[in-house]
Amino acid sequence: MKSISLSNLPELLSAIAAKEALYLPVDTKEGAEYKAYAEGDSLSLACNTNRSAKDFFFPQVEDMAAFKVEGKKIEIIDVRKETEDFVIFGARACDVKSFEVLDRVFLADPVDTFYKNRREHSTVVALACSAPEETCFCSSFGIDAAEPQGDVSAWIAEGRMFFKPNTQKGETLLSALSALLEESDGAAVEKAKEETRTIMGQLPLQNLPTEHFKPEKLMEHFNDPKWKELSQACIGCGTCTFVCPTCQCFDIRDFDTGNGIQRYRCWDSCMYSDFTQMAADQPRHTQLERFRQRFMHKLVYYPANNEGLFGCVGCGRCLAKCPISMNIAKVMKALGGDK
Amino acid sequence: MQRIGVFVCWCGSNIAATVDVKAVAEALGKEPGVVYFEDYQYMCSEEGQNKIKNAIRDYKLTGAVICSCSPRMHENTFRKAAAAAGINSFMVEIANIREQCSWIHKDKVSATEKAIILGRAAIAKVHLNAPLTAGESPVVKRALVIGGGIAGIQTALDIADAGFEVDIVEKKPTIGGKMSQIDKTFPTLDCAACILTPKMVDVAQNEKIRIFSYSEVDAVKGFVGNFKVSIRRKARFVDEVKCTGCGLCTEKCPQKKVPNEFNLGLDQRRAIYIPFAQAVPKVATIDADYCTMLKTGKCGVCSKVCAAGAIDYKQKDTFVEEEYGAIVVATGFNPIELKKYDEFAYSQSPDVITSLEFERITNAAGPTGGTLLRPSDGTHPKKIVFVQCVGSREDGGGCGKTYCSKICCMYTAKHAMLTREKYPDTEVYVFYIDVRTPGKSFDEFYRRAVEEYGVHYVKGMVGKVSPENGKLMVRASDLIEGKQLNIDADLVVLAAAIEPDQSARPLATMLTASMDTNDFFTEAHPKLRPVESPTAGIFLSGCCQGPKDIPETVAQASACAAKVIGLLAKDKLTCNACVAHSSEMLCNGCSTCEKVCPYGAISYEEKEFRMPDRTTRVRRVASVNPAVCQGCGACTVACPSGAMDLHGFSNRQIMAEVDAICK
Amino acid sequence: MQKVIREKAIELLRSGKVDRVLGWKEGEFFYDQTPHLFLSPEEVERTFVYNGFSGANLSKYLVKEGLKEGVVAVFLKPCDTYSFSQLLKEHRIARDKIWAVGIPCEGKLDIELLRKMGIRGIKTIEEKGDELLVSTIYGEKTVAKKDVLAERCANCKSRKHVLYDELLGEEGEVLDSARFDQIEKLEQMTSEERFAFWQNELSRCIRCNACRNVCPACTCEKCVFDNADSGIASKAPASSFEEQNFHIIRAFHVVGRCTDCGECSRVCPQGIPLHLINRKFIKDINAFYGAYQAGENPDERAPLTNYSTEDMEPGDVFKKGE
Amino acid sequence: MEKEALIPEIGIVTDIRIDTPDVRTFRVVTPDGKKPFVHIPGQCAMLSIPGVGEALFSITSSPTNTEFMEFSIKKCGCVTSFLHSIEPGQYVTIRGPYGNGFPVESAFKGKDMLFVAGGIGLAPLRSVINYCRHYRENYGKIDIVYGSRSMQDLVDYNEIVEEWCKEDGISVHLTIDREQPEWDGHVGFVPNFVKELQFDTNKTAVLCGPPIMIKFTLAGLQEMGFKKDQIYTTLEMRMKCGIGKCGRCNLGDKFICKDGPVFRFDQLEELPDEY
Amino acid sequence: MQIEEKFEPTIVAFCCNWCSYAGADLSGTNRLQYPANVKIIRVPCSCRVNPMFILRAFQRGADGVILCGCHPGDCHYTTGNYYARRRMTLLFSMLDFLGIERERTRVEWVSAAEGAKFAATMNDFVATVTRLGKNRRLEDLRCKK
Repeated sequence: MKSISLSNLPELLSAIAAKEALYLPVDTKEGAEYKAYAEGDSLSLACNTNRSAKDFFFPQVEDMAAFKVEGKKIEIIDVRKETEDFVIFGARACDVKSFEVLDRVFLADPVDTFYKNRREHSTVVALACSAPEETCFCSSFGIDAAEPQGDVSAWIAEGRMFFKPNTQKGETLLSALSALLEESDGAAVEKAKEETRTIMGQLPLQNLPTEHFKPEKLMEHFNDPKWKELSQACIGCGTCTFVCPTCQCFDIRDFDTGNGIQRYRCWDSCMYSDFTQMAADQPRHTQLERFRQRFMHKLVYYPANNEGLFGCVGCGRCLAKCPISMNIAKVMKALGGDK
Repeated sequence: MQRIGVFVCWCGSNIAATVDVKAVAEALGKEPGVVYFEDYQYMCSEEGQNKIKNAIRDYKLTGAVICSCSPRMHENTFRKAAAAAGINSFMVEIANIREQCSWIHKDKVSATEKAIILGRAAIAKVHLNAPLTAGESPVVKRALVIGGGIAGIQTALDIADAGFEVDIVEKKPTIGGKMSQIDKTFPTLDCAACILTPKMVDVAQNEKIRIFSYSEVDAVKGFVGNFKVSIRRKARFVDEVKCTGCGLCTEKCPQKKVPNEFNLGLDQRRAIYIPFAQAVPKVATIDADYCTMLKTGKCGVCSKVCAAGAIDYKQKDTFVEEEYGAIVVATGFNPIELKKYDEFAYSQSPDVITSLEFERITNAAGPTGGTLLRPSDGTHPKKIVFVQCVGSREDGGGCGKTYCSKICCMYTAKHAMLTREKYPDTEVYVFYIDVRTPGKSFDEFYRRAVEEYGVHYVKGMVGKVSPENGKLMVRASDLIEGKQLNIDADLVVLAAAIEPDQSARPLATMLTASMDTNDFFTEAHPKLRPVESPTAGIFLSGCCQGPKDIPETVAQASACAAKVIGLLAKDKLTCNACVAHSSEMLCNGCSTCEKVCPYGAISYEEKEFRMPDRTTRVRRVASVNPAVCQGCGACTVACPSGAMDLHGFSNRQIMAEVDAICK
Repeated sequence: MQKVIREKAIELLRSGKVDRVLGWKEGEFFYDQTPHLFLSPEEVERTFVYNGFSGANLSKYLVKEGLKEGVVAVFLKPCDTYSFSQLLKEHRIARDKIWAVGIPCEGKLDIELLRKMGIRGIKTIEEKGDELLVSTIYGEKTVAKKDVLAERCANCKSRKHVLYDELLGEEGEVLDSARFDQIEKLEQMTSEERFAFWQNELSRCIRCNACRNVCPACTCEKCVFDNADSGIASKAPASSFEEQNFHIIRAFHVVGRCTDCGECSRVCPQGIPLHLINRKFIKDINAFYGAYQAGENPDERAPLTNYSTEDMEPGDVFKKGE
Repeated sequence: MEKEALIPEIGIVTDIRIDTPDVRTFRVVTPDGKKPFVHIPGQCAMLSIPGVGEALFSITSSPTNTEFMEFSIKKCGCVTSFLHSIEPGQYVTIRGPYGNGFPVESAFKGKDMLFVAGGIGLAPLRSVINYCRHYRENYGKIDIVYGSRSMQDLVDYNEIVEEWCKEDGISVHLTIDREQPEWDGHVGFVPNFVKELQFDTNKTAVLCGPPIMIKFTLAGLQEMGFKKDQIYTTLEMRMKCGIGKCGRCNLGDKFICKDGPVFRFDQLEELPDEY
Repeated sequence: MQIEEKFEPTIVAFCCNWCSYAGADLSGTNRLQYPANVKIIRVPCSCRVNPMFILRAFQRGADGVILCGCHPGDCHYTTGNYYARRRMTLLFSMLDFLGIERERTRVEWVSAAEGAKFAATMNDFVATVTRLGKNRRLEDLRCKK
């Protein structure tokens, strides 16, 4: 295990940034946000960022192709570019887990080359949580905030930051920084992990009921009368889906720039009334169906297709951000609680 | 995808000299949807139009873009041509590359480039054009004439003569207007009353004409062919039907001190009165401002003497609701208020009078019985000074008008001539800036005044008139002699500028008819549609449109009647095709659009809809009456949901033009 | 107050006067209440809450509720009544289906302000007079309420209810608020500074449409930005222009209709002070065309459906002080 | 860079056939005149006009046609309206094939087939019908019930009359909703017609058409004794990607674009009815 | 030596059909010059101009947008320009508030008789916008060539 004194962390960040693009959470007046590193930026110690880390691999807006139209003729221009290498420094365990959730969608055949390109060029340095929030419930999905995955796992303990490489990419990163790092044992880390786990144990939502959400109960959950009550206050905005690290629905749209057509994809939300709107039909015609779709997808559909892996990582962003404070925790309690 | 043809006009060298028309045609030929392009010397010519028609047929065009002069010139020409070739006329768009391109630019490169962009914008618009059909609305075969002066009388008579019903609304107790106050008319010097009063009688006797005297238009709703007008019949406290016009009451009324407006306050009348002997309708009216009975409840003389029992002190204003197909505005003029013209001492001396007052003084039915006497002391004036252009042709900023009142030169010549003829011992001076006498026999008339009657015409302006010892000291300059003149006049007559009647502005608002800054009604076209207002169904007769003399007024009145008859002769009217329309599924029913519609064209209804969520819902939605909508588009911007849009100028069409221009 | 309101809700339901009660339902924590339709007195007893975090303006739900059978009772804070009245003016609500109960408001609290104070891991909050007792995973904290008062409440414009069927508690007054101070501050900046300010704010927009969907003035059947036929449909902040365009057009569409309830800023997950845009329009209207408060007077013509021949010219806006 | 599924290829519309007042059939080839890609009956492709939009259409032509691909498209939305306004020579973009397609080489093999279609619902069935005709020996007797509003609204009328009707082992049963002077065939709705025809229950049935037709035909067939696992349908789709990623076309845990659009009714029964 | 290319702004002028478009025609008839940068879009009335058209123009590359209508009081539709005046007053004030240069937008009342005023207005506006330089604050980078 490698480590660096927190007071030397700026030098480490500088060194990474000198090598490749570096993104890290920094504190802003509206909370922590990921941003491209600039000299002097310091790592936010906030539990989590407003926006999730999915933006790095699945940005909100992304050009897919361009078209030149002249008369009846069309020319397709491939606008894809090889992404530069980059490091995400300080992602939390939940966000790191979300990458796995996204991978199973975007890297499934046929692979999404836009996503894959970014994923391949990234190195994720995951930082263990030390001060989780009341909205955190990653443990409900079996995620250990004290033991984040990623290419490198990192911990803060006793005034130092500790690093453990998990992958080849992680090894490469750390070895490039070896001049700044010291070899240390993991004793302090183990203590920090324990502390984190103790706090996790006190969180009000740490044990949300998950055992009921089995594929075989799909129709039972689908037809649960509770959806009506749960969904009735939903205003149909896309906040939960846009702050969610695992929501990956998208829309493909064309934009006429005046000099050609740009085809881009952008985040879409299953909560939007026009999400499934067709020319003459709308299969999910009220907010109930749309609301149900989102939570069924996270809790039942996605696990059914992915060996039981839930589509939620318990980051708690939707709990903090939903305009009406309706969220997956309340849904899980209502649906999966003792009936 | 439209199949668009592009036709670039050279307009001789008007366009071709500054814009490379061939390059424009070729560049536009590459635009999406353009399947045909050509350029030609004169697209608006028979041959040019044939080229368009042929191309539409041969290339199965669905739309056409004409790069030519302003659409205000030939849009209709090209639309008709397109329609003749079988496509909807609204599938044609004009790119204005003459007035807004070739004529304002000198550099051929940039002008050509701009012409291409303008063409592109038109093409972009045509892509989104849809065939439009104008709706139809029925026509109420009755006209309303507002104002009962000679203009209104002539228009009403002509319309009635064609067999249509006409109502005249006159705010005064009698029709007749200004002409009834005039003594003689130039240049023939026949007596105004002699030619006017028979016409007034004709009006009274015409079965097709109703006169609402002592009435005003209170509210106007509706639109061309279907106006709904509310007329306020002011209480005259005399039953019009019962009153025989015997005039006994007007002799017996004890209240004698009422300024007589017919004689411009130069004498007095009673509180109950008939304005003048030949009044139509010949019915008495009680002046509520002066009647002792109405003010104090004590008197009742008129009621006692009226054998017909026509007096009704309890009479109230009543309202008549009537429908009309057309409305004629004939609200006439007034001389301007001269109080502000201190330099002419109008307020200081009763012997400084206006020309209209002069008319009354010389009129046999006037306050002096037709003898020219000074209002102050009743003596014969020996020296009279006429001042022209009082309040006319002034620079902006003064209290007068910038325009020429047009009639003053002639009536002043008339006054001067008549004075000299009747009272040869009187010296007459006329001060003028210019003497304007274009008109049949006008200049001869003026020359007679100077040459035969010895009127002193002095080019120059009067600087000051000051009353001194019963005389009026007139200080003036003679611009030709280059000297200062001092005249001790007995009487000074001011040719006051004329202005539209005060009632015109509120009326214009009711009619949604536009006015110029001087409150004259604007014509639909200053040259080609001089008797119509831009607001459909509103016609203009007489001085409400601009200063005119009697023959001109009568000519315009008849022209106006012809236009009205043309309208009333139709059973149905074709409406504006470029009207607003509301998408019911998008409409929120918020009523915002309704509030900004100047025509009341938008109404709301509750309708049942099948909603996207598969429920049925009763919703309040807007609907536009296409017969009423004039297509301004105010509602389209007021509408937050985008439900309201305008045919022919839709959001998408305009944005497509924006896109094409900014590209 | 919560007790009085609960009793009123129960009474209304029991008496059969109303079929449903629209209120706030308690959440997992003290602050995360959800607007909720209560159908039974028992449910009210169990989960109806009204406290410093009952911030949601319930009036917009009445659009939907008015379409249903039966009568719904709704609890409206003073500023919510303005929205309610404005919605009625726009014919968006069936008045006879609504039983509006005015309730007093001492100002609502902003959980984000608590978080900004560094208070984390909040387990429970207790209101004690002017103070909040916050118990967190990391210890107890005491906070003065006024320090976490939501911006819109710190600059409250009115504690008067403009419309209701019955009122609980005392009626308040229209207040002399300092709500335009921040606008003035921005106005005094240079154009460049203002641009930088708004770029920083608007660039954070993720177009989640929370501001629009929560806004009681945004009740269009279909928003122009969702309507493919409108020509300006857009779903994402695909360029800085799209960010500006969405917020400008949205604000313009609610000119003279926005009651300044502040919900847009409350719900923005990115903390963009969207109310400033709407408030700028309100300030301009007041300055240019005379004081106008949307929702206050149902018969008054809104500024954009009205005019005076003497109105100022667009260019005159900038002539002052130059 | 490796091939991206979401980036389309160029297709050229070489021929446009007007089938009915609102249905046209478009022939699409690659710029070098070839068939865009290989597919199986029931699969779909994404066509787009840049700037107008992209939409999914079932491939109407049979895989046995190796020269070009055909799409029968009804005018109903933005993209389809545009397609209806184009002329031959127009470029489009195309990507695919998407979906599972009909089990022509497995479940259908050796079976008597009953195809029931209404209106534009014939479009996806034409592909499989022509496939079965081409490999006639692999399939049993073929019955085709096809109905539309009017005679003018029958898609592929010429091909049906000139080719299908004349082939042995194929029975074509046409119907229209309302009487028409020039029509001497059956009049009535498809579900009723199916009931009147009373088919043997040893057939495999494939239904495609408006939801209401599907609903009643399904009920009718079940009444006759058909089991749900004998009846297939192909669902209409709302989708952007076609490859199970954009997230809109799922029925429960199944994606119509990937796991469908062809479903057996016994499978559908186990899924939420959000279609 | 480097030759700096002269900045040629794109100017969109919305002109009402009855007054300002005719005024523009008149300035053509009188051969009064103004720069070719100005491209006119004809609308029935100034009240037809939706704020979204103006923003759209900036998005698509306009550097200045001017709206011309009949003088207040002379609207062909009586009241249209009064509404337009309020809308544009508020919109332009808002654009300024958001930090968009206030000189990029303008409203001018031009009657059918004011050909000279039209040309003078356009000359002035083009000069003003040229001085300001390219529109950067309301641009859409996607629409740049």
